[in-house]
Amino acid sequence: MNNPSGSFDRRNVLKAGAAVGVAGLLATPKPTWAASEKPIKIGMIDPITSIFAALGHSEIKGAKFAEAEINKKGGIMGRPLQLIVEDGAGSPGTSIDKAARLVSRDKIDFLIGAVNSASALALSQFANKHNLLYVCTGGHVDSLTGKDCHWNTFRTCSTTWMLTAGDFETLFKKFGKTWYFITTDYAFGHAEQADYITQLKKAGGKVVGGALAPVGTTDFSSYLIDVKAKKPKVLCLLLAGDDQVNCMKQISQFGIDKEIAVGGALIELEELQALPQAALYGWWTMEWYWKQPKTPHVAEFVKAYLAKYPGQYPTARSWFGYASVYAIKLAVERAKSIETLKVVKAMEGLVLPPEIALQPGTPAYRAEDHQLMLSMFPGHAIQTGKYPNLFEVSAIVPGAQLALPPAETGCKIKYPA
Amino acid sequence: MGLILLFNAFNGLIQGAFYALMALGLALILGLNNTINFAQGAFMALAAYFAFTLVPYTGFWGALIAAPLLAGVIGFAVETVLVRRLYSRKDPIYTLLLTFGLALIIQDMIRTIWGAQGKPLAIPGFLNHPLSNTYFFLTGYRLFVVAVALIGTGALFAVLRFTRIGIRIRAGNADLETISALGVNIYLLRTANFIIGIVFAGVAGILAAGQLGLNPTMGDALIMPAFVAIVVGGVGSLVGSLLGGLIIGLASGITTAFFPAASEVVIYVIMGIMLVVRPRGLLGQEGLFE
Amino acid sequence: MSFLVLDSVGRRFGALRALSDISLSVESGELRAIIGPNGAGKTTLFNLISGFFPPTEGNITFEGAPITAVNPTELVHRGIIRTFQITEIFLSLTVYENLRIAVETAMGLNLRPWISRAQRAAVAERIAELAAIVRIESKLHRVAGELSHGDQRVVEIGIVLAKSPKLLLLDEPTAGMGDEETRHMTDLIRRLNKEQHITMLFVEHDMAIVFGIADRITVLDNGKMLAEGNAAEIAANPRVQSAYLGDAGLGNAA
Amino acid sequence: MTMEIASARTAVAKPPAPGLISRRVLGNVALGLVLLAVPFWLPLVGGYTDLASRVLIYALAAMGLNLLLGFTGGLSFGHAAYFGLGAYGVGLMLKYETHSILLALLVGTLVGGIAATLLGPIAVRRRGIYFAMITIAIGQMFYFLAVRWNSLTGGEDGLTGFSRHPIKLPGLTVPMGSVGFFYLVLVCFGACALLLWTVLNSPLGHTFVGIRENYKRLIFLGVRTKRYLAISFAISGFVVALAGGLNALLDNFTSPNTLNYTLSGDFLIIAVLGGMRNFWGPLAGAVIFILVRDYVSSITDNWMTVIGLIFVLSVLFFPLGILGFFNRKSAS
Repeated sequence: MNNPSGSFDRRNVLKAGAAVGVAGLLATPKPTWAASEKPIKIGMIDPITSIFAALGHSEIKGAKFAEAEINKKGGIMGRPLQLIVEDGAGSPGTSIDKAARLVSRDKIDFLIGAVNSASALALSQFANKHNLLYVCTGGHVDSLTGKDCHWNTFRTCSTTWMLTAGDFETLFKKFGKTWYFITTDYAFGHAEQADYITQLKKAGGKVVGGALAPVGTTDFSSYLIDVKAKKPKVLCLLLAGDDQVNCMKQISQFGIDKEIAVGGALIELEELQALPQAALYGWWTMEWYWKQPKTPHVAEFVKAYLAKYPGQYPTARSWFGYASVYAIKLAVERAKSIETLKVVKAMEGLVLPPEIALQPGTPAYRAEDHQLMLSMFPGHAIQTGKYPNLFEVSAIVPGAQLALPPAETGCKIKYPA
Repeated sequence: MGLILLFNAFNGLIQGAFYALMALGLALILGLNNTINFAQGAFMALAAYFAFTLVPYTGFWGALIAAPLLAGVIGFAVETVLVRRLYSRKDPIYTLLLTFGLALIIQDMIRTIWGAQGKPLAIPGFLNHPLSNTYFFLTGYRLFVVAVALIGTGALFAVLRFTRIGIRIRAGNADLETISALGVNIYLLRTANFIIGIVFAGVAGILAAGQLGLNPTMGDALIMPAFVAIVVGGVGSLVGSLLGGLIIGLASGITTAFFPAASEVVIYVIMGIMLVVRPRGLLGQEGLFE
Repeated sequence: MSFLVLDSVGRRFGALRALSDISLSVESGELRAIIGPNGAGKTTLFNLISGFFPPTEGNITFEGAPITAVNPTELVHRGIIRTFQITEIFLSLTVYENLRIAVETAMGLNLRPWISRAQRAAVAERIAELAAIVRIESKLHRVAGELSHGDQRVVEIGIVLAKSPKLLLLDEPTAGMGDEETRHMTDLIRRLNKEQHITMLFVEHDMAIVFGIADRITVLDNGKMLAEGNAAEIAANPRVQSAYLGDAGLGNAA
Repeated sequence: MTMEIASARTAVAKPPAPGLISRRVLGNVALGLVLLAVPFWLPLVGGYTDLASRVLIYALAAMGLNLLLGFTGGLSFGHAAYFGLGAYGVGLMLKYETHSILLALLVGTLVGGIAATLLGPIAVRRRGIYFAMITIAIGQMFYFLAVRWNSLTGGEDGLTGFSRHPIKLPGLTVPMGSVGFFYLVLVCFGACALLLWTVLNSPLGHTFVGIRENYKRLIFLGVRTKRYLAISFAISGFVVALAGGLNALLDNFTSPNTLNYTLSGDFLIIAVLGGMRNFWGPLAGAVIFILVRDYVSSITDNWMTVIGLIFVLSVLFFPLGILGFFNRKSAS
């Protein structure tokens, strides 16, 4: 007690853990590098527990896959790469705590991670205070590369605007003008809904109703009763994770998907996996999909990934983790430094090469707002699908076509003096 | 508006039946084991995952029976190895923290064994449709849930009324010292009661999973309405818990028709009003020195 | 006007009639014993007088004022204080701390988050005084839970004395005590009655004590009053002998 | 190091025994010095100042809760609500009204404390396990309010957009970096510890302990026990709310999680783990709990199991807490 932290080190805690019989649980030893070189450290904060865990696990797997690949090929500028993962539990508070740990104890050089928007915003603010490069892997809120953008923050996943733009046209043209929204009640959902409504109004459509569902809503029947009463042509679901799964199941149980076109912005392979067959319906956008027969390198990537994680196909989230780690590697090599400002400058305009991009075109981190111009994969769920064939991509739309022009994002990057 | 109100009211009652089913298991354990079982939600999830694993071998119906019993076996172990040691401590904080910790452990185990990825629980196809187009929210499955809730509750009350162990459980609820003086083995009685409570949780968990799907954190969202149902219905009264579940379900349903944003908060508001007007709840007994 | 009057008091619990038609009056300064076999309703009678629960029939008056439906806290303020069959003290505190809570309560200090040096001294003085009266001075700094049963009883009486009761109800004060402890307790009861002039009702099974110190004795049986009188009258009463002493015998009654 | 400071069973001052007082004073002085020097020695042993601030904040919250829990015998599982109210009070003040973090802290403390003062009397109508259930439910009401009242609280995303400004006193500006803020937390902690110590050694505190020990006896001494439970509830609410306000300042952020019952569970286990009958128990508990969680969650994905085991094992084997355990050992 005189020495609250000094007497602790990881190994001691491990021993203590073993003593209480949890040795078997304490898995995942940190990667070791035999070389005498000091490693370059990337801290990753992603949910391992909590409702966001499934998505977090995918991102972590993707990042670890990249870490192993990079180290196998000689590291970054001859130095090993070390990825240190902490559980942010999808909570901004916990995420900040863990970031503080990583900075002060592990002395990380770069920070990546976040599955949800709230954690992403909190980490971005934290990284800005600590002069740290932060690559957001999976928080979609527009403002992260919009009005709340920071000189040190980049984002690999898309903005909500890009997500909504991805399949708006399809839904609108195919199914009709009157829309109803069921939206998750936090930044991601709000942003998505606002973006859809803007596009809907521009196209001359009408919002006939909407409901904000808090995260963790289990029973959507009361919302669905209202949906039936308002008789929209399109029911737009802007939910995430378990909420999306629950709502889609209940829609199919009520038979609503037979009468009203159901669609929305983002769908994730993780969500489709959690759905029974009857609930595989609707028009959605994926941010990346493993099945791209015409795109080079994708098949090899999927094969290698499956070799490391048997039976688990890479998802868009895995790719975010993968691409974010690689982006840092490429930027460091371009800057020939790990100094934050230099790496930031090198990352601006950085084009992901085809073997990393794993999609058609040349996605780049836009210099003006630090947003990656990744492609969107609109399509529909396959009603009779079996894992991993759950989604039919109807088009691959280059991100630069969908994203708001830099002048309209509201982002003005101010660099430190 | 009238029709929507009616829809929502019915829908609320269906939801309420489900809350009641969860609340009953919790109330049983609260009564005789004098334990606020925070792990009740985790046991629900555990039984649902057992069912998920069993369905390929036993089908849905077999799993619906076997999985709660398996959860009951775990409950038996938990009661005899852990909870039992704490009965002699008068302060309820110990069982409360114990079950709180257990909830964390069980949830973490589920995540480790079955993965964080959500999973669907297949339910028989014929339950998976609305019964009529007008009353579309009356799906076969939801009615089935209500039926199970009714049968389960009926069975519980029959057991409590007519079997020896049931009569003893009721007597023990009222006055544990006296029945212990009458030579009833209260250790055995409490174990049996705990198991019954967990089996109830298991059934509720599987039913929930059929509707919502499985994920490791599913128990967290389910346990709070059950608490509120108990407080509203009257702590210490099983019938009260049943009524409490129905009332908050109904209230939340009706509120949705007018002010959907308040549909969760309203159950706490009702509870608040109840506490001010009638602190012992609908059917709770008033004790001078409880 | 009598000090404490019960007029046709009864109490039912559902269908069970625990007490019926009890009428008795206690004079100021009296030392009254309540006796009767187990289940006769003695403790129920105490519960009614002390406000633990109200009677379902009849009226109770204390110093001329009705107290039938008055709550226990208020009754304490009027001067009616009781002990319990199972000793109710603060087990994990020292005797000193036990008495201090009682003294501070009696001095009306409970709500004070701090007190003056003078008040602190007054509290300490009163604690010493009480300890002297009940003769527990030597064990003041022992933890109450570690004391013998008899000493715990004494502590409880010290606690209730702090409130300067006018009417003290003692529920089986000597139950489970050894000879020496019993003598000490009996002596204490007599002294409190004679020296402090506290009117007392006590339930007791030990007939030697009852006949030795009580001014008057009330006999309950089966929820009803069987007899009342002084020691000689009770001893001579044939109904008491046949219904109570007769079949159970003096020794077995305890 | 704090083992000898408080008495085994209660913090109620015992009558003078030779050497005891000086030992207690010595212990407190030593503890104070160790805390004052945290920013100097902690980095040397691999810690960081923000972590120490977090430990003190949680210790403060658990200490406040422990007045009700350990010294009055009221098992509240809903005190996170007052913690969260304090946090939101501070956050909203700083975001919209003022740049003075002292004023914001005052308002936050008042918001949480007054809520506890108003709700305490409702909760104390019942006792024991029922009291616990009611406090949970009241707490969850605030949680859902925060989640749903998006326009004010920021909903699920939490409340951002405020930060710590330096404290400007006449002739003195205190910067609010990690170290400056740590001393602010320490001052608050010290002041509350003094307040709680004073209360516990007064007739009011003696009455609290009496209620814990035997409420029946107190009722039959003419004490309106519910009133005192409500007072204890209110005082602990104020202290917990202050801790919540400080927590918001530490993170420059607050979210509905700070109102959730799981956080109440953390406070309770901190008090129990350290020793809930012990004045400094919550501090010891917070040191252990926060450090273990901090370390374990970075070495294993299954940190929840380890935390769960801490709950289970401390309940089974250390019912008196760490300090209680050592006290008993040294006494025997």
